[in-house]
Amino acid sequence: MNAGDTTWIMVCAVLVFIMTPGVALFYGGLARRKNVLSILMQCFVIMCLITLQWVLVGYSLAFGPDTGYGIIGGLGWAGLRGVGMEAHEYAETIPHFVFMIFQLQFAIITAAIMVGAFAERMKFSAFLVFILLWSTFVYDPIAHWVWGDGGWLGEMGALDFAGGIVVHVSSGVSALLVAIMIGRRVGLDMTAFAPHSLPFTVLGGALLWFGWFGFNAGSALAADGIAANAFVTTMISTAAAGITWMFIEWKHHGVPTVLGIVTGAIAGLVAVTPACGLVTPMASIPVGAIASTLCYFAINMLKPRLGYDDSLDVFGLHGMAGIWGTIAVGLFAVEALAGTNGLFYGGAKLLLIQLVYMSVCIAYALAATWIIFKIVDTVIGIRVSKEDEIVGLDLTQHREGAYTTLE
Amino acid sequence: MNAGDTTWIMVCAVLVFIMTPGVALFYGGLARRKNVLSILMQCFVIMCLITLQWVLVGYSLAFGPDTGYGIIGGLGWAGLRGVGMEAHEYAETIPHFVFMIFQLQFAIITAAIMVGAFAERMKFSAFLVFILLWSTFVYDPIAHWVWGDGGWLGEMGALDFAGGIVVHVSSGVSALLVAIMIGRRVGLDMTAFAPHSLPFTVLGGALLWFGWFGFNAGSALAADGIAANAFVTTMISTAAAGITWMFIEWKHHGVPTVLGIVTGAIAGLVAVTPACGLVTPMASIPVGAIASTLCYFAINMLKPRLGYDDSLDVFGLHGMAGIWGTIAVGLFAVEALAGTNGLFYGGAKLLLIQLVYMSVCIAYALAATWIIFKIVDTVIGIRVSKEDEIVGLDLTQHREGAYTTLE
Amino acid sequence: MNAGDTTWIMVCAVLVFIMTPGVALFYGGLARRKNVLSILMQCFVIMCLITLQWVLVGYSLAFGPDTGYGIIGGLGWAGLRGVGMEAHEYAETIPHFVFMIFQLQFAIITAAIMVGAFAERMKFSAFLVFILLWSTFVYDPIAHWVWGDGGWLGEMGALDFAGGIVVHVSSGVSALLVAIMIGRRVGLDMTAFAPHSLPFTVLGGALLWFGWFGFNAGSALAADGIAANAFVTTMISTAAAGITWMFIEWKHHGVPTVLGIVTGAIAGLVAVTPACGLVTPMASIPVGAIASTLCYFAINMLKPRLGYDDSLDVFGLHGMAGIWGTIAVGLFAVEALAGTNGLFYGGAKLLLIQLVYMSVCIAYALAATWIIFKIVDTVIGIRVSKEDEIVGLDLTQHREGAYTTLE
Amino acid sequence: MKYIVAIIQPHKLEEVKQALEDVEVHLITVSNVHGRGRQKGFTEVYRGSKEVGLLKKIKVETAVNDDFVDTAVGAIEKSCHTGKPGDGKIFILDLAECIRIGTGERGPAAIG
Amino acid sequence: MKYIVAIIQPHKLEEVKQALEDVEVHLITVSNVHGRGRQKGFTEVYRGSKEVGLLKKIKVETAVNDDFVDTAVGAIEKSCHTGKPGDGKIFILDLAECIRIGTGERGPAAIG
Amino acid sequence: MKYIVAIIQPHKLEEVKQALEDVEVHLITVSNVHGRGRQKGFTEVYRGSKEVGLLKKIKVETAVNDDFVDTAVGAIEKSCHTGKPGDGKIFILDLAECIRIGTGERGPAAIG
Ligand SMILES: Nc1ncnc2c1ncn2[C@@H]1O[C@H](COP(=O)(O)OP(=O)(O)O)[C@@H](O)[C@H]1O
Ligand SMILES: Nc1ncnc2c1ncn2[C@@H]1O[C@H](COP(=O)(O)OP(=O)(O)O)[C@@H](O)[C@H]1O
Ligand SMILES: Nc1ncnc2c1ncn2[C@@H]1O[C@H](COP(=O)(O)OP(=O)(O)O)[C@@H](O)[C@H]1O
Repeated sequence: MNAGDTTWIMVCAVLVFIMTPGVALFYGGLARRKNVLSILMQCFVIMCLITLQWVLVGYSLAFGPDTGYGIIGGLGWAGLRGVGMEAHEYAETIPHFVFMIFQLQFAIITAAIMVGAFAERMKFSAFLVFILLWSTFVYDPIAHWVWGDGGWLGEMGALDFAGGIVVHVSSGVSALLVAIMIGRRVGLDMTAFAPHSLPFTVLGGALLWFGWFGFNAGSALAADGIAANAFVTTMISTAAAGITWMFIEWKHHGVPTVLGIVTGAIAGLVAVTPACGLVTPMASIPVGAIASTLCYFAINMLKPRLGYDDSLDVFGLHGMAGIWGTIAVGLFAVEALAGTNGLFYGGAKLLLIQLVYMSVCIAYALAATWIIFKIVDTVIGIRVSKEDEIVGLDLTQHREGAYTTLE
Repeated sequence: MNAGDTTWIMVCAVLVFIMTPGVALFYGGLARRKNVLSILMQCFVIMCLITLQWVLVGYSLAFGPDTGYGIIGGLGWAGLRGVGMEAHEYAETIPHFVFMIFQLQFAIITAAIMVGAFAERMKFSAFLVFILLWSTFVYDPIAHWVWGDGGWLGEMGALDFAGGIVVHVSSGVSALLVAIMIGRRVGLDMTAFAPHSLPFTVLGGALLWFGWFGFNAGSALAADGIAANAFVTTMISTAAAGITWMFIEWKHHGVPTVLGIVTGAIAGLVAVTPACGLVTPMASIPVGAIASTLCYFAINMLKPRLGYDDSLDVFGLHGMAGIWGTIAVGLFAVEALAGTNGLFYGGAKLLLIQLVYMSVCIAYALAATWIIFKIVDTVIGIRVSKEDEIVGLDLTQHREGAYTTLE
Repeated sequence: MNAGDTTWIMVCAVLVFIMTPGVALFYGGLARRKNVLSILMQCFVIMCLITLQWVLVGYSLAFGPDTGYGIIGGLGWAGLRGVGMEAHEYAETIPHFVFMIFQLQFAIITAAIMVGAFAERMKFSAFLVFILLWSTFVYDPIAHWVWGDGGWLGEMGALDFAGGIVVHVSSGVSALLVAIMIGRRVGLDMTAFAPHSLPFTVLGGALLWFGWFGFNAGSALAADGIAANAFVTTMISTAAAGITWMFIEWKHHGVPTVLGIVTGAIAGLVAVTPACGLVTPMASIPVGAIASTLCYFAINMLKPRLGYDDSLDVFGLHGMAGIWGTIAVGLFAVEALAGTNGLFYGGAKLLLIQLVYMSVCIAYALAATWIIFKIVDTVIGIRVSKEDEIVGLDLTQHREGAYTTLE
Repeated sequence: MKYIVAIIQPHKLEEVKQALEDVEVHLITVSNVHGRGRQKGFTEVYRGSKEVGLLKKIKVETAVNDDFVDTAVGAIEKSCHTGKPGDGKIFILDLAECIRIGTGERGPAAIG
Repeated sequence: MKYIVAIIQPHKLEEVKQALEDVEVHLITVSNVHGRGRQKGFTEVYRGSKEVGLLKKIKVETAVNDDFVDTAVGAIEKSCHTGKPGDGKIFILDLAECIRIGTGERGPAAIG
Repeated sequence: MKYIVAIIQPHKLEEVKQALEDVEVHLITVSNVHGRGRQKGFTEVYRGSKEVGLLKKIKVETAVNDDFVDTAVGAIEKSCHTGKPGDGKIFILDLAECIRIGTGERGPAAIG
């Protein structure tokens, strides 16, 4: 055990922790004034709910001893049985508790990312059940497959340094499906919905970037050179993506917007997530720049053309950039970091594995989400009434107003 | 000396530092628009004032060499004489400076917690004097009794891992007394005062939770297994408390509110504070859940019934949850962590000690606060005029408006 | 290599990183409602742009192998060639990557500080070019002179622990010149411009203080006693400065304001920046108190008298306090920390060196900024049209509104 | 000349704007107001305390020449009518004079 | 029919609402305004600069039938009167027409 | 007595306040409004979507005695005139009654 590494991973857990309030502000600022609290509430309840789920069963399902075939962890570690202050082989220089709590933050943020897609129209009770089922039956298995001891995709050689598929693509594609199934928001055909507070969105974006250093560099599970590499590539990819978005938008819409550059930055963060500890700093420039280009296209062309209402562009950002980042690992990985080379360094196999990895996870996430949605919709009813949607979720679901307006 | 531990405690000092701005936003959002700056100002000035008090005398009073009988530290360390870059036995692997500055953050946040109870009606000049006296004559002695070298309660065996009594109960009961003595706010009988910006409150709550990891896990004073245990119990207790509050409120008021879940989360954080390094992760679930239940009862039933105006529920949260957490140590402590067992593990003595500890500190805090209040009220006058209260403290005490409203 | 030190500097990089969003909120809150996004945008784009500049050329110019005469680093490290996971002699216990990325944050925040001086009237395109040139031709050389291997001012013995001159004075005096050259804002003669959201400003100020611990204590480049000393002096100087400003303002304007105390705190942070690892904790009290006094004078007397429109007082804060802090090193430095004594401890030479250091850097920054301004103004035109300025930069430069106002 | 003041449901604003435009009433002034009417408010919950707030409404004001009054009122009625409490009210005041600052025009010429 | 506009102190809103309700005037529209009157403003301090802002006020509007005017005005006066500068003003305008959108009612029937 | 309502450009508020003060019209009520007029709005860009918002305007209301109407209107016109679209409008309504709550004064005496 090493106090330096232990400190690093505890700090990184704290950094990833603050990403969920970050995403809450990011989304909350983009929502209409009458729905901001519903967003904050959904993110906050995820922090509580998934924590309990994780220590009771989730961690065991995802990281517990494999039950065979690499499909799922058993319930051996349920209620944190056997998880303690000593190190475990997942990370040999830090207490097992620290590894467990660091991983918990990933489960939380993954669920929170989805909130943006079905924002402003989901019933709170249905949301609670949906998210609990999703985390248990989508996140936990996928995490096990690639990160869990004996997980079949990990064994196959799939690489996902900090969770491009596990976190971003799984949530991104699931969120898209939910957005399509729940339908478009009332009134959207009449007018665009402007963000009610862009300063909150920018602050949220900044907190995301801030916390993402813990997310990516912490995934090295030690304060070493790999962590340093992940830190550096994270910074660079984000910067490249932000600048790229800005110039594309400037060209396309005539002005660079702050929402644009922040959106681009997040695209860069997402894309570099699976790659950060596997590619060189210079490779992270195209990783980020291409991420922004793809996401810009998805949000500005694909979405309007297809007509789905992914309210705050969860798929357009996390789905698209996560897919690209996963492919990018297959292109840019270098042996010194990844243990194997990507296509551009002469290794074709990795790219293939990455494509299989991606396809399997997307297919599974979509199928499982579809089932969960149907169950919740049948049993509880997933969408609020049209009247409630018009008044806003804050007043109708929570009987609170975000801001006083008379005084 | 160990760079890992030193890093950890410096980081934790930074994390606890940000809790005071966190509490400022948390309270500021709950205040009315015309008083938000007065809250921010009070919290900010505490950060400055208590820092100077601490390095000049406070640290010496609290942690300096005992003057005999375990009552108070001497002035031997006043002006940081003898406090330096070398380690001290308080924490043998980190510079004494780091221990001192980490402890300073506790003194700051403790004072800031009180601000909520007498919000929206205290004269700023009176506040300054009050808080300086309170920190010196209430916080410093109590900290010495249980944490100071030779402090009598510590010697007696009282356990308070991160400051349930020292921080939360001492501030909570003192704040209640001040709220009662200063009286109810003008206009409260006519209408409830709605929070002017719940997003600020949620952000503040998130910053509190974020910083609290440093508060609790940092109190291990090393990046070790105990710190990891404290980190994990902090996360779990908070989650359990948030969820508990949500369901109680849902049942009781018909809706779950975001203010409710954040309030519950803070109840869980407070309650686990004295216990985090002494109880197991699973025990932290009831610690949090019961904390929420008790605080919900105090805020929703006790306060309206008794009619005191603890504006932002300092007693209802910090007082109640701190008392419960202190008792919980006596119930749930396990020998492997605490060196002695709580009631549920067969040890009755600890619970008794905890009750004595609690009673003594509450009695002392109330008596001392009463005297300080009387002195300040007599010499300066503690409450603003009715006219000033109606216009708001921002304009009358600080000649500033929080937001421009015409443009 | 040491995991503790590596952790510390990665954490500090994250802390300095968040200072730029902090400064964005700090300035954004002070701006008028119609310009807040333009401030956030400028700060955000700096985070992206300077990152790319730094890894492509900036780091090499500033810290790369000296090309002779101590004037500038070569392009040997351009594109991070030769910068890797191994340690470099700049900081022998951490990966070179970590040192590089920590230094990047300084380049970013330095550029962002300037934004306040010419706020609310600069064309975005011109801003982009200006800031890129400034960072390359002003920041990078000055950083090289004093911190780069072989830099002539460093060799001469100039001491600047965390960047009093490199960061604050260089940006402060350059910003003043730009403010003068670009001219006063339209309408300022008719009325004062009130801050549109002081809570944002206070939050920004709090994030600055928070991050500044990484800035100052991180500059020790290890988690050791010097870092601890820097941490402690940072806390104390800030507190002393905040309190001093408060009392001066109370005396002078009749009330203490929250904007005042936050402003004072920042003056204290700036002043202690060059001194934090070189002076004792007790010396940091006068360092902070005098900083506030000088800045108060500059902002309240000098600025109105001279009539320049340094919108958000970049010179008044960073310029003045940075100059004072640099002189203070020459007065208060102690051999045990600084390797040489300041005037008050019997050493006159250091003060002289500091004065030379300061003069050279100010002269260079002014001259270079003047040239860059002229070029950008000639080629692109630096100021927006009067109509655009009246409507606000958010709508005219970015086609976005910060807050929705109808709903 | 008449000065028409309509208090409407916030989410109807886009439709009202469109409806007025359709009848050639292009110039309007819009603001946030809060109303107490027949529609019941929401009991808000803040920890222990509850309160019933006023409802958010939008006020649309438009000055029109006499021959536009009926069409303007009709446009507002049609776009806002649902039959449920809260649809809103229209108030019509006599307008003594109207001045366009930019040109100095007065009376009916200044209205449109 | 009259259109009553009252500019009052913000903290009097609850009392005014109650007082109007007591005299059966239930329907009101409320908004934020800023006023310059006889009550002096506050000199605000922002670093070096100072400025005197307008004072925050609340505007209460209510359309009433003629026989309700006196009681409505009386209710507002009574609940807002303190005798100090800043108590506020009441303005009464003639109301030419009133329409309830939900029912299409017009005139006095639509007011209440 | 007249009730003057002026919709002006936000940045002209200080000048209007000053101009009115110069002609002894001290009492005003000011609020935020949004307007659609001849001045064209800005197309705002939010990721993929675009929208044209209403323009921010300021409403200045002042009740004056009849002999002050012309000077008040003149003062507003002079301070706001630029000749470009967006300068704004002034609406004048008849004021039936005015009451100063603090003193109970009524009519012209209550106005100023
Ligand atoms: N007599 C009135 N005076 C002033 N405002 C009124 C009056 N009647 C209605 N309003 C405004 O119109 C809004 C809608 O009124 P409401 O009674 O809810 O509508 P409806 O009559 O269609 O049910 C109210 O919230 C209030 O703001
Ligand atoms: N003639 C007027 N025209 C428009 N608004 C007025 C007029 N007189 C007063 N007001 C409004 O009423 C508010 C209260 O006026 P003030 O003179 O302070 O009250 P009082 O007359 O009771 O002292 C002012 O702030 C302003 O908003
Ligand atoms: N007939 C009207 N009814 C209501 N508001 C009007 C009317 N005409 C103008 N306005 C208001 O005045 C503002 C300025 O009008 P605009 O046509 O832009 O000015 P100008 O006539 O000087 O070009 C508009 O934005 C709108 O708020």
